[in-house]
Amino acid sequence: MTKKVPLYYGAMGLILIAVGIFQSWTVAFGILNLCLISAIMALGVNMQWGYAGLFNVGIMGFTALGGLAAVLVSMAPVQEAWSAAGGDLFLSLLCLAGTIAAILYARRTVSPALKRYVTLALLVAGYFLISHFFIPATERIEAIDPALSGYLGGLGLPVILAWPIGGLVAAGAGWLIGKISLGLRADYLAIATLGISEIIIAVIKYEEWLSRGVKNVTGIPRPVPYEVDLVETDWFLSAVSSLGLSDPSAAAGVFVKICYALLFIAVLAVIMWLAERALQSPWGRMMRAIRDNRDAAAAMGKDVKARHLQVFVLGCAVCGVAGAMLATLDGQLTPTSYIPLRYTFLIWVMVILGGSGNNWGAVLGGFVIWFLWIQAEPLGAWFMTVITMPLPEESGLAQHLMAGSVYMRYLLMGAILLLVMRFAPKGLIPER
Amino acid sequence: MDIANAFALLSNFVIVPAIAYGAQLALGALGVTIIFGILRFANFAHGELMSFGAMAAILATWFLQASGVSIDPLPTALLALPVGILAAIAMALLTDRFVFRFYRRKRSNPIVFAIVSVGVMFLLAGLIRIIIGPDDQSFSDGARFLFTVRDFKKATGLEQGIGVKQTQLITVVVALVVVAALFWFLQKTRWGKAMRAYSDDEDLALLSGINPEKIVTIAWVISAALAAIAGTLYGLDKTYKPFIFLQILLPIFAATILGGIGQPVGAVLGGFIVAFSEVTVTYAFKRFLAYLGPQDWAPEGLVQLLSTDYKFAVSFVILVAVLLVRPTGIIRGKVI
Amino acid sequence: MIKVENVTKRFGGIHAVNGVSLEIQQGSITGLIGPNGAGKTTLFNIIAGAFPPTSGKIYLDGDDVTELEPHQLFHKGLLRTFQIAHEFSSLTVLENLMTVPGGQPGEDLRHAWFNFAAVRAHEEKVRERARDVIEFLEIPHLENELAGNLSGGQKKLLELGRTMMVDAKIVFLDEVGAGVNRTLLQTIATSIQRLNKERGYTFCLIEHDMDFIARLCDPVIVMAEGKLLTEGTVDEVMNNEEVIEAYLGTGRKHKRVSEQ
Amino acid sequence: QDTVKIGMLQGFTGPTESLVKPMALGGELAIQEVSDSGLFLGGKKVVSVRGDSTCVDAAAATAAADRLITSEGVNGIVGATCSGATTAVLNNVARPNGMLMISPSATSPALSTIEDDGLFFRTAPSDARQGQIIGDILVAKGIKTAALTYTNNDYGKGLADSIQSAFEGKGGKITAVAAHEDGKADYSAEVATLAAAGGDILIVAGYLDQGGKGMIQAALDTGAFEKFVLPDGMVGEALTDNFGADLDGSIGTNPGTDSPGAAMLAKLAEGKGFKGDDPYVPEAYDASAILLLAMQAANSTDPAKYKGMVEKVANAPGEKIFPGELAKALKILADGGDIDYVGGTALELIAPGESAGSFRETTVEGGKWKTVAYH
Amino acid sequence: MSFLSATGMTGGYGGADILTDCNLSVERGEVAVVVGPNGAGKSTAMKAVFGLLNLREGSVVFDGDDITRMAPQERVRHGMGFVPQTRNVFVSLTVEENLEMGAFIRDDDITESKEQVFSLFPILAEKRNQPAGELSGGQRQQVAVGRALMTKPKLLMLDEPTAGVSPIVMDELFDKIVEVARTGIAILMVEQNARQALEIADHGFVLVQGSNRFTDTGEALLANEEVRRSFLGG
Ligand SMILES: Nc1ncnc2c1ncn2[C@@H]1O[C@H](COP(=O)(O)OP(=O)(O)OP(=O)(O)O)[C@@H](O)[C@H]1O
Ligand SMILES: Nc1ncnc2c1ncn2[C@@H]1O[C@H](COP(=O)(O)OP(=O)(O)OP(=O)(O)O)[C@@H](O)[C@H]1O
Ligand SMILES: [Mg+2]
Ligand SMILES: [Mg+2]
Repeated sequence: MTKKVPLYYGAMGLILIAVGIFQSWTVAFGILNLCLISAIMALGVNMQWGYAGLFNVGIMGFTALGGLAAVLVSMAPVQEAWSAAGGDLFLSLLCLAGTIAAILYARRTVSPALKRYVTLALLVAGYFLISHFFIPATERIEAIDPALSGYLGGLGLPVILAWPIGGLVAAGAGWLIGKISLGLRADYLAIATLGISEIIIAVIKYEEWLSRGVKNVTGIPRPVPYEVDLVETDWFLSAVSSLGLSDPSAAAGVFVKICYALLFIAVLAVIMWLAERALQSPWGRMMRAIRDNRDAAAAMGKDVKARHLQVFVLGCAVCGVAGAMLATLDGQLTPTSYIPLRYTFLIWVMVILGGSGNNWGAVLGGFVIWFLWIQAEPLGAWFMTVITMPLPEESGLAQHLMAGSVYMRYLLMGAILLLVMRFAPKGLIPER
Repeated sequence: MDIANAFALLSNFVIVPAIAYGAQLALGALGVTIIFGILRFANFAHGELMSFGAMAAILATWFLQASGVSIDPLPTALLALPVGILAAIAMALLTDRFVFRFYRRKRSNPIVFAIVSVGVMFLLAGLIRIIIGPDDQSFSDGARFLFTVRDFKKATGLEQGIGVKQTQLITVVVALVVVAALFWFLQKTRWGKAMRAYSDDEDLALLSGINPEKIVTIAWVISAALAAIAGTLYGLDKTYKPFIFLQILLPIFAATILGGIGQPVGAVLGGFIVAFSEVTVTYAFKRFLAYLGPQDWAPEGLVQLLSTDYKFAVSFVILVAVLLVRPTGIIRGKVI
Repeated sequence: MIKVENVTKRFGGIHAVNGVSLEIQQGSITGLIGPNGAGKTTLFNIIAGAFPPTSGKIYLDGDDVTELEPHQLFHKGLLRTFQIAHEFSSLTVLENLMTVPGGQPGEDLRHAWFNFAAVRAHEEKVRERARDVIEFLEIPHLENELAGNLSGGQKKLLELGRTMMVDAKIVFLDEVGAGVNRTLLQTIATSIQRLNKERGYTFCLIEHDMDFIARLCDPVIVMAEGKLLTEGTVDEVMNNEEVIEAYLGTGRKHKRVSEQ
Repeated sequence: QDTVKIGMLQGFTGPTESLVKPMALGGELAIQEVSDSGLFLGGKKVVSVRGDSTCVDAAAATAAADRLITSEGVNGIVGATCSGATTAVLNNVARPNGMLMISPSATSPALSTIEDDGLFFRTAPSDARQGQIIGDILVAKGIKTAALTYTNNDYGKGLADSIQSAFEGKGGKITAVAAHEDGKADYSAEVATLAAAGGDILIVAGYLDQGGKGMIQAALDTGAFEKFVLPDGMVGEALTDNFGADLDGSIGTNPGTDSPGAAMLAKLAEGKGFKGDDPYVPEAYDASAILLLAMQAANSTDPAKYKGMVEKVANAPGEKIFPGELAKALKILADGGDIDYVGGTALELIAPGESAGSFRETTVEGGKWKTVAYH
Repeated sequence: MSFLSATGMTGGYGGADILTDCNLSVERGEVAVVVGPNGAGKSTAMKAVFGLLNLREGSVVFDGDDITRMAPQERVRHGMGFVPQTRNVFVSLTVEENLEMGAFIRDDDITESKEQVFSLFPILAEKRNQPAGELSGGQRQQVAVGRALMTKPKLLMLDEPTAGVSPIVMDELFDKIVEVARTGIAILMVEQNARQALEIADHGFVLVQGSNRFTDTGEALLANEEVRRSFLGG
């Protein structure tokens, strides 16, 4: 069984190489980069589901937070926005802190009978106080050149920093969400996280002062050189010609993708090392014990709630890192693109297909499914062409079918998923 | 003070739409809850099954319309509904036979079923788009309204009117009838009890001489029939479009769990709670209050608790709150 | 050692435990018996922190532990087994046992990641102890079997074995004997006695096998319908009219079928 | 090589799937026409290669574009459909590879200022322009107050912003703005909010087969609004087919011209079994057409060479070219002449490479669209 | 040929064989008891007889028919009833519904059988409308046996029916088992309360590591010194 691991990975590598040879190297590396990001996401989910049995269907939300972090870290600050509304924003933040402090203080001092009412009263008062400063401030920010800016911008730091920060942001959100909803049973946790992730997306979509909302933030700076600059750089051109390549712009495309790939591989390697180390240690054993039977684990002295929270936060952080990486690769944050099908269900398919509970499996699942997701498109067209071959070109049915060929993506994804699940139901690389 | 107008306003913008929307969610949730409760997995393909049933009904409706059959003032689609139901059942049984049965025999984890159902969802989504295309299809005919806002205003002389659509009424009635029938079936009949027994413990059901395949078949037949009905009624009320069915799956699941998994009554309750909370919390009470307040007075702002931007968040917040207080859902449901 | 004060637990309308007060003496092996549904398991669950009582208080060595969670009680030296075996089904028997000890450095991620040597050293010790327990339970051939594949009785043994992985102060055993072979049960009884004498464990056990109770327990507490019925030595209890009527019955009257 | 490939990169799956179907056919109609003429670059064939930009998934759009360019080896791209996907493809694939894109439907104002190395064009006008026009129409009709709802994406939001600022700049008042999400089951809450705020008319900046339709449905059902302003995404037969006379009195605007080109295209399309006047179909046709004509003018399929020709073939001076006359245009260009492509949209490219935008104002009468004026 | 005779059963759960050449048999109106150490394969043997395990070798003959290849639910219809060792009640069904499910294959009136079960286990009558999942361990066991009796089987198979049952109920259970047997039903049960069980047994089988170690009458096994020492706890 352990022999399978190098075998599968080797096969995956060969397939990517084949894509490079038969389609093109940019396509191959483009797929590889997203495979790597998908693999990281799958690792995060595997921590939660595979180690601890936490059914998180809110992956999309944490990925999006990572993406938001990429914007907030790397974009240049919008000075007008800060000068127009920075003060009020700061005041509303102060009010928020004040409200929280007041509530905490009140809960400690007020008699238990009154606690709930005092808290509620403070909450309402705080809400109005905060909105008093906050709403006008955001309106002013959003009014600044709405077609191009209309938001606060970011910190203008190198985008690489956004990756760990994206992890931290997602971890923070995960902590909050975990605190509230980890008490729920597995299936309810699912629906709660599903809802919460939708709420996160909604915030990113509607709070334009923060993220430009649906108007999208484009042009997130890159951690790697731009192709257009490369083709004008001497060392690159000389390297290209010394390698005997004819087309410098194609070479630049591949080069940039390779740079990304190296960065991503480094991140994946670190996360993988940590994940494997944790899983193979008594910590991993404890997590599996909790997953199998939480009552018994609690009776054996394991703090189930704290451990669940820990692993949940870790998993969310990993998804956040992946989200930041994805936004970096895309070079933009498009809130409307966060849909559960792509960012939650697809990731789940990766984990299950790869083999939940097994890190190597999850990573492999990330590779295979992303590859299929992308290649389903040309495959679908090819398939329809083959099917309609015997029909005369003018036949209505043939035209109808050809028009439907783009929907073969769904059909093929479904079919492939079902077939693999059928013939390797425990995943390609089972837990043990 | 103008209570009549205030009430008419509220009915028209809150009560009637919420009831209709709630009934639609309820019908969907009923189908989901059956599979969730009996076969113990969240069937993500349910939305597409609704779509598939509706599609078959539409094709049949077109055929009927083309051959001049109609049951005016009711929509012809009702006549075509059996075709949709049969198609959905056939599709459900087919997927069960070729997909789910395998995992059932292997006793896979419910999550595996859920993931597999995602596969079926993809498959059906592709199939439906290839057959009928991705476009909007409108197929409703017959009278649209039971009474319109204009009729109402004319009849009562009020400033505000209430409009009720025929499909809204049909949906509500169907939802209520179905929930009663299902409740009776599961609680009182032999096969109903056998289904609950099966959902508890398949092995033991086997030991009691219950044929598991038959239980599964019944569950799929009920769920698929409900899906076709819900899909068709939904399409009649709005329009039919394949893309929408993925979207309404979310509130449907919320309704299912809110009500308590495996509980038909819960599904209906859940549907209405989701619908009402979405509509009321985000409703702008400005004009309502203006009617209630003194003459010529109106509140300054919109008097809206929450922007409609976050309306779906309302149902999820309620869902989470309810689950924290009462983890089994409103009506004690099953936990996988 | 353990003091239960006026504890009540309601499930809906049912009073599973109804105003029970009792004490378990340090160093004793206390038996808890009573008809099915008397509330014994429920009382265990309350003491072990699985859920809080509707009213009443629990004290451990004089401290109020009513609100503590099971894992906190474990670290105070209170262990329990489950009537319906709660094994970690995807772990092997050895791993099941090795999971038990508290305070393992490897359960802290910082050590798991960056302090491998310490983790490994500690693992060796834990493994050794787990092997001893396996030896004791007479299941060495099952060391690497997944716990989910064990037979009903083997799971109960594992349940008992877990309590032997740490040095407990007090152990609550909920029907360890049910489904366990009688010959093996004898051995278990001996070792309970030994742990009690040599290591000073306090035991409280629920059991329906009266021979087992008679052999081990003093005192014996009898519960019925959520209440305390009586308490005393084995002899006192076994001859108590109420106990006989509610629990023990008047004796065996079975005959072979074919003889009739 | 003997065949030239054109990438048809559109949102075939996802929220725009129904809009895209005829668009792609429209784009391919022009390709077919050029290919069949036998005059293109000395008799080369042209084929279209489809790629799915999904509209919402930047990563998938990028991957599809990557495949089209580097694996299929297309020489130009018609696409993408949505502004978000277009931006992603332009930044990540087209610019780096020096590939030229002409989008028929990405209308976000932000695309006007994007850095494109001269590689990006669009045959649809920016939304900013439409906002102006709607503001003018409303003021001219004496409408003082309006409620506004938009589909919650970059298109809807951008359009809503420009309508609001234009209308309010001319003294009108927007009573309330509410976004609506596409593909939701129910829109009663949004309509209720807008109704509470009131207004003479409801502006629906959405899609006719999506949330926009749902909003109108809910507004009509509850009697909240009786008249609507329907920007480009809402104009289409499907809407009037569905609501009929209930929409009477509503105002529509969409890119369109009184030039005979539109009708000619509609006729051409009819022969091929789709509707040439569906939204963005003429734009798609024109996008393909000017792409190929630019190649012809430059006598090259290398984007770096023909990118400078796009504006030249689209604008005056030269012989006016209408749909169906591509063969003629190819011939003129081959002979070194000049053309002014008019096409289905009376195309006029302004800096920085987008359609100036001529809009058609329509109104619904007796359940049918009636053209009122051109702006 | 006995009423039930399982001969030469060999097989397991996919890995190594758990059962090797295991034989069990019982006559109408008789009680046969299987005893043995934990993990000997007693439950496995029961499952094999009931068709829940794929046998590699061996055959099961019941009431004159070879049923080796028959599906479990078919065996129920043929008159076999089974109470497994664990997971033997429907936890979310009420006690009464559990009993009704036991009678699922019967088409006649079941009220009388129900009353019989309730009079045998009075506590169940009290809790008839409570979900079985909320019952105590012993109460569940009673529901499980009651459920099996509702089938009116010709052969009743019980896997440790008295585990966790209070002494008084255990006595009654054994009495009832004898009573049931007297009506002409064959009873095959696994017991760890082996001494009491062998007292009422006509036949006993001592299973060790999947094969028969001793097979004799109940009395003889009770008298056998080695059996007492190694398996019955002295
Ligand atoms: N979760 C629950 N919900 C409702 N009732 C319960 C629950 N748990 C236990 N009960 C009820 O409480 C009573 C006591 O149950 P408990 O399990 O404590 O009995 P017990 O003394 O351990 O019996 P046994 O010897 O059979 O194990 C029973 O009548 C049972 O039905
Ligand atoms: N599902 C299973 N998969 C693999 N092995 C199993 C499985 N169930 C039981 N076994 C193994 O088969 C052997 C016999 O188990 P069985 O349950 O038949 O024992 P038993 O005689 O009933 O014991 P007990 O008295 O403890 O119930 C045991 O060693 C057990 O580990
Ligand atoms: Mg108990
Ligand atoms: Mg057993």
